[in-house]
Amino acid sequence: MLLRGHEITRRWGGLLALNKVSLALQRGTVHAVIGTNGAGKSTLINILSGEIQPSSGKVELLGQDVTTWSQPRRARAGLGRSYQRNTIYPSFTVLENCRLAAQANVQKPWAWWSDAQRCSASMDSARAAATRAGLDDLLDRQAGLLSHGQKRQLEIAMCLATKPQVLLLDEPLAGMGAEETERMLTLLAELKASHAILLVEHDMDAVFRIADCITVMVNGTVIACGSPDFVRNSPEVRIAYLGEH
Amino acid sequence: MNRDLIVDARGIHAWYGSSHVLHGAQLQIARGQTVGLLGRNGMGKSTLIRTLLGHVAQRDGHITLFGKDASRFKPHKVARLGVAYVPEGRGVFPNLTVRENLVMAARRGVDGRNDWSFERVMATFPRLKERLTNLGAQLSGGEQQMLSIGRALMTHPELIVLDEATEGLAPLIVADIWRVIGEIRKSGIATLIVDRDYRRVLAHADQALVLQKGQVLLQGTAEDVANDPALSTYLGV
Amino acid sequence: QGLPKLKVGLMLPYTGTYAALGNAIENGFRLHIAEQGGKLGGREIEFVKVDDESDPSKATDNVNKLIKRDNVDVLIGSVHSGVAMAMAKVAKDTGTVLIVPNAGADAVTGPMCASNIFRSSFSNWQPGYAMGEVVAKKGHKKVVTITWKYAAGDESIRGFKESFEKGGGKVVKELNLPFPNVEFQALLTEIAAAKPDAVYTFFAGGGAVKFVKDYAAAGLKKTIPLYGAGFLTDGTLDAQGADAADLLTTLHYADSLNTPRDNAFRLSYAKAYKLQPDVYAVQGYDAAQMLAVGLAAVKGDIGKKAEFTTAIEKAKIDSPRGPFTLSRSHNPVQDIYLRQVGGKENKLASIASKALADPGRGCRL
Amino acid sequence: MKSSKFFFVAAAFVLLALWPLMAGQYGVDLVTKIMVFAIFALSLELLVGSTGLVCFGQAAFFGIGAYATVLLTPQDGAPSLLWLLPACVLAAALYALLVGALSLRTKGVYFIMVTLAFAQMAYYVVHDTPLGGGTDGIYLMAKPVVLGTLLDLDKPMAFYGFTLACLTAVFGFLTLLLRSRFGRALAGIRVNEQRMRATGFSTYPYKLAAFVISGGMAGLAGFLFAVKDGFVNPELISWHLSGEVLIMIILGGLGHLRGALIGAFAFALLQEFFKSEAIFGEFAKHWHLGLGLSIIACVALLPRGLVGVPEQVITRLRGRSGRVRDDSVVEVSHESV
Amino acid sequence: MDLTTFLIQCLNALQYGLLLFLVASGLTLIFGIMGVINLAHGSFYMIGAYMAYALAPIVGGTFSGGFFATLAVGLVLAVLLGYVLEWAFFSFLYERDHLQQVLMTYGLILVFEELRSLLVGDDVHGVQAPDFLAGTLPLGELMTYPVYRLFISGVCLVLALAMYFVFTRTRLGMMIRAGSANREMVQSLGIDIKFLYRVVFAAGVAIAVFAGMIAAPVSSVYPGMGNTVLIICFVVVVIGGIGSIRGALLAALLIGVVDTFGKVLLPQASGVLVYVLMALILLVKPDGLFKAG
Ligand SMILES: Nc1ncnc2c1ncn2[C@@H]1O[C@H](COP(=O)(O)OP(=O)(O)OP(=O)(O)O)[C@@H](O)[C@H]1O
Ligand SMILES: Nc1ncnc2c1ncn2[C@@H]1O[C@H](COP(=O)(O)OP(=O)(O)OP(=O)(O)O)[C@@H](O)[C@H]1O
Ligand SMILES: [Mg+2]
Ligand SMILES: [Mg+2]
Repeated sequence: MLLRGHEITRRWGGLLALNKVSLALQRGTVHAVIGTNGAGKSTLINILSGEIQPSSGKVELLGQDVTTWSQPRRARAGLGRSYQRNTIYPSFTVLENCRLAAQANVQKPWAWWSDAQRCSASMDSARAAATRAGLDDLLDRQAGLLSHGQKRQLEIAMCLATKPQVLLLDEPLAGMGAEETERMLTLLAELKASHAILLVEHDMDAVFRIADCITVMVNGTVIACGSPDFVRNSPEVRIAYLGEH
Repeated sequence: MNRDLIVDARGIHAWYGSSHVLHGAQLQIARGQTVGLLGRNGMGKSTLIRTLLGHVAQRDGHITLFGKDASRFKPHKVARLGVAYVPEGRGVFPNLTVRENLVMAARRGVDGRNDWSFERVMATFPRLKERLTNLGAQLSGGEQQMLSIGRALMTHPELIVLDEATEGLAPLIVADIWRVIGEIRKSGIATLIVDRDYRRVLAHADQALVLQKGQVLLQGTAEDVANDPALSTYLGV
Repeated sequence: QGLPKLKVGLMLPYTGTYAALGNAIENGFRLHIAEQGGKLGGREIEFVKVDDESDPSKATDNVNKLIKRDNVDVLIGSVHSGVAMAMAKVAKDTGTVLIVPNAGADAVTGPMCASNIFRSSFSNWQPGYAMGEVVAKKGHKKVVTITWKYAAGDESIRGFKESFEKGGGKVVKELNLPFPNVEFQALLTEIAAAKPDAVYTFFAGGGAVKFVKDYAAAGLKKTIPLYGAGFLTDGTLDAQGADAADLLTTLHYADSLNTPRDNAFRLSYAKAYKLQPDVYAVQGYDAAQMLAVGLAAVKGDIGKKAEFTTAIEKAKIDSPRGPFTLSRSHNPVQDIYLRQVGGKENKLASIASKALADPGRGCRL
Repeated sequence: MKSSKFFFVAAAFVLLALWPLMAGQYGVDLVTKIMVFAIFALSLELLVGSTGLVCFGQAAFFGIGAYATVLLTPQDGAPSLLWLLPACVLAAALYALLVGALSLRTKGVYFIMVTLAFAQMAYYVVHDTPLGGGTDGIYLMAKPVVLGTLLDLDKPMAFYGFTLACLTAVFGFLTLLLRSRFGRALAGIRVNEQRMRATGFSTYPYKLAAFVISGGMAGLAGFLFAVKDGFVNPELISWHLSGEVLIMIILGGLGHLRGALIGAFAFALLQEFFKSEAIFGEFAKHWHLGLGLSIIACVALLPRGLVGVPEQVITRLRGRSGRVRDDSVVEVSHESV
Repeated sequence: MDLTTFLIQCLNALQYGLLLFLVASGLTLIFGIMGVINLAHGSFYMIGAYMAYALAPIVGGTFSGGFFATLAVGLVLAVLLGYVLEWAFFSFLYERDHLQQVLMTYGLILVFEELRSLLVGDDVHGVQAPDFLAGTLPLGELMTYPVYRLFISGVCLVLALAMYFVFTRTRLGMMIRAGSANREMVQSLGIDIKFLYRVVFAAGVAIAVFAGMIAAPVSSVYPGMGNTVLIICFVVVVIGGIGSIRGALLAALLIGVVDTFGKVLLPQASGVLVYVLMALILLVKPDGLFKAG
């Protein structure tokens, strides 16, 4: 049990974006969260990662209650997330984007005399992450000048560079072409072994291929949760979300 | 030159700063036609589109839109010819409410059409109806996508350009979007589609072309392209 | 004569709020030199100008520029008290002769006084003190004072208070507002509420214009007489128009002294510059006169500091404002006039205080 | 490119070191002043250019450093530089700590205005209360001495040397700082703070640290200014000065330490130029006009500030110049120099 | 203080607040809504005041036009000025780093101040209020209240309402706001953003100039008057919440109250109060009283 959300509720003014949503992530599994647009998936990720506070409910990371922890603190404790809308450093090179992410694990802000580029620890994990996300031939390209799909790949690379134990991925496949999608899925399969992964995605083929467990949300409430087959065959889910998939 | 070609672009080159992205790409769209634009990430699809729309300052080549030479048109002139744009990354106005986002765009078509009324957009995307007073920034990814499409429709275009318009939309909505695209097509509006789900694209399009490193490698009717053995290699599948 | 040209450094505001004053002073100064045929103590005069922007934080640099770059023999400046303070310091350190043609900061001829520092204008204390006597004589008992919260204002008010309370009156309220804020309405209301017998004020430039207009507009002019240090109505009458009519102010100069000396001066000034002189022009003119006296005594060899100084100290400067001598601390001992606004002029009403000398407190000379 | 930058900076400092040999007394004074402002500008560059925190109250730290110098100097006898200098820097840094701790809760323009607000508070404290000697300012009684009279700051040359040493130290320190992990983190915060937090950086302490360091450096500049002039007054804290130093670094080119250096020199020298009667005669009194126009020209022609000039020239020569866009510069780690 | 005094002070506060809004209104447009950091706002205001002074005799004399004729002429000139300025100095800045605008407008301040000095000189001038507004009303026992100040308040309220309506209710307003967020997309909707912004900028300048002309009779006309109002204008816009006209109005009124009563009750601190107010408000509400709209 790496990450658990317990009865998480979030209101935006009148709107109940999340209503008593609970879920748990184990190492070695991909837990998919699917649901209609505006169901609250990103909000859920934001709350789990500490970007916003829940109106009520608890978040547990590695067994301890982290509801009151700040986002950075959770991140340092091994929680990594990617964003649905690109959130990168446009003016830096791809490599620097990853290196900076990796630096989070070896911050040493007081070491003002030592050159960041010489910090092999962060450099290596940055390179590794970039390669895994399939950006190795774009390392010196300015991130802001990447194509949309390439930016999406970078988004993942940065997330990996921090070497998290728990991955919260918000629509990682969105905007990626067929080829990159393939790579990403194999990558996720690899990571699965050593990580706990929460995957928010609208690409059903992908989801059904790699998810071990699926939670379906509609307008802030969980309407179904279980194995892919169970979800695929549940009539509510078909009506509310899948359609004739 | 073929009269009812509403888009006729030939020998298009485009640069970003010093990097040369499009190398003599071409693209034709006839009135009411649906054209699919395929290619891997970073091959120049969006660039080709943005060049047509006049957003890429550094460009060469001949662009004819609705019979006018638009090679050097500014984006707003292109738009006024009746071209609507749904950009990748949605481009909704974060500081305007949903309603404002739509209202500010509303415009009669060049032929005076205004069948895409506010109500009709609401009917197409009921989800937006509930969020009318949200600022654009306060929408979920998918909601923003819907808003972007709705906004484009409310300008009553002759040609609507959809760059990854279904990104981040739930399967049901996606199905809806394709339905809408079908409708649009029936109502005689031309569409240029970029979408990662190339099967669907090919299924809906009349014409299709495949971009590779800024050049058009395949071009023809959707069937031909679909049946072309090289296709899978170009798309890397 | 073998002696080279004498370099005079004019450090005056040529930009910003005080630009007009700076120009008037320079005009006055040049006028006297011209009258002397361009020579003082037999030496040609060469001018070097620096715009001090009325910014004290740049003052030291600007003075150094004159002293070190242009190595001037004499410093003339400035209008803004803070700037003058900086100049005084440098003058004191370097021993360069400094003549202050306007800035009224008491300290310049007080704690900062030095044998090589002179002032041709006034100390903020002087007009205030003189007006205090006047107001007391007029039999006013309760007075409210109002000014900007800055040194010049405070010093003027202090001068007023000193003599006014000596004369048996009482300053019941000292109103002030942050410099250069010009929203007076609130304080005017306070004045109305306090119902004093009279109001004494120190404002200059744009603030003076607005205050006089607002005071009238608030209807107080009719009910509570307004007295001020001369700058309230100097160079501002055009702008103030009817609202300034009949105001009484004290200063060391007035528009209609009608002495031969003054008439002569006004005539030649008007000839030279196609405009009427004002008190600032006079101060510039007299600065030149003081310099002339000193130089004459040393035959242009300004190196002879001691003689130079004593000459000026002993001299009786024949100023358009009327003759004056210098006090121990080198501040003019001069008649302060009571002036009444009539038309576009500050007409001489009477002499408020004869041969008034600044106490020069804190000066060790 | 990189090496050429180092060459430029090195050359600049060598030139500064040799300057007293070729310049007259005034020239030395002038450059001393400019160097003081260069330090001041560098302190702001750390905030604006490197961290993206546009501080419009920098003069407060400068002024506090200056006032501390005067107020801490005992009436009798000269204090030792060894404690006075640190004390002044500390005073400024402390105020920076206070201001930063509060104002960093806000962002963007709001941050600009809050920092302005705190600066104005400091301004009115010295302007309207007796503490600071009032509106006309106060004098520095005695200049500090070092180990007896090892180095007499009263001598222009000595002071020049001392200032140059400070400038070099500050510049070197910042150069290292900005390429260190701390510096890169600041850069990250500038570009995308949300991401920084998501990857595990507590951005607030980082920003606060930057703010305090910057405040301290401004304090150092203030100290030097006070010792140089021996006279301080409220104008040192006024928003005009905060504005001017901001202008300097933008003029020089944001995001580059040498930009602050160049900016400080350019701004001062432009003023000297347009004020000089030798060149403009009577018109010199309208020097604002010339300065204003040349600033406008800079904005129009130099999108990246003065530091961008070489690159622009190169691209011009390379032809196809029209095709180069302002934002197409890649920011790699060493850009900061 | 007794009741009448208190009431009068309230009136003063209100009146000053409205005056502040008037002076800042041009900035709410150019800075608040267009997002251009316009340090030259004070200069525009100053230009307005000097126009009121310089145009009155010309219009009044040669064309025997009255107060409003002068205003009209001034406005036309202002719009032209704004239009040209935008074309010459700002049109190419939007894509760049915002701080470039700081530099540009700083340059403009210097130029305008110096031109002022060259053309009109450095003297202080007064401007007469039009006769039909010159009167005063009795107030309290000794005081009277100038009608013209009431007139200004009226004008200001009208202006505030008009601006509020245009920017929140009309499509034009929406387009302008959209433009400040994403120019490229606005163009893709068939709107000529360049032209639109040129016009808006001109309008902003015109309003600033208008404010200067209207305020001239009470503020009088003197060198450097622009700089004295600049900061307070930014304070107004920012406290109110950037882009919010409601906010700006409320902020202006707040400042009016604080300043007026501060001068009376806390004279020794009256200088800082406004800034303390700003700091407090922004620390409690980090993006102003009203978030845009
Ligand atoms: N800042 C906000 N203020 C008000 N409402 C918000 C805000 N952010 C999100 N919402 C609303 O909360 C709901 C959930 O948003 P969320 O982004 O979690 O949806 P989602 O499940 O990620 O949808 P999608 O799949 O389209 O990304 C949406 O209806 C959205 O409009
Ligand atoms: N603003 C830019 N500046 C410089 N290069 C750019 C810019 N935008 C895109 N590029 C480069 O141009 C190439 C084509 O980009 P484009 O966005 O057209 O690809 P695409 O086919 O749309 O890819 P995707 O499917 O990921 O959107 C890419 O290699 C990208 O790195
Ligand atoms: Mg989402
Ligand atoms: Mg694309």
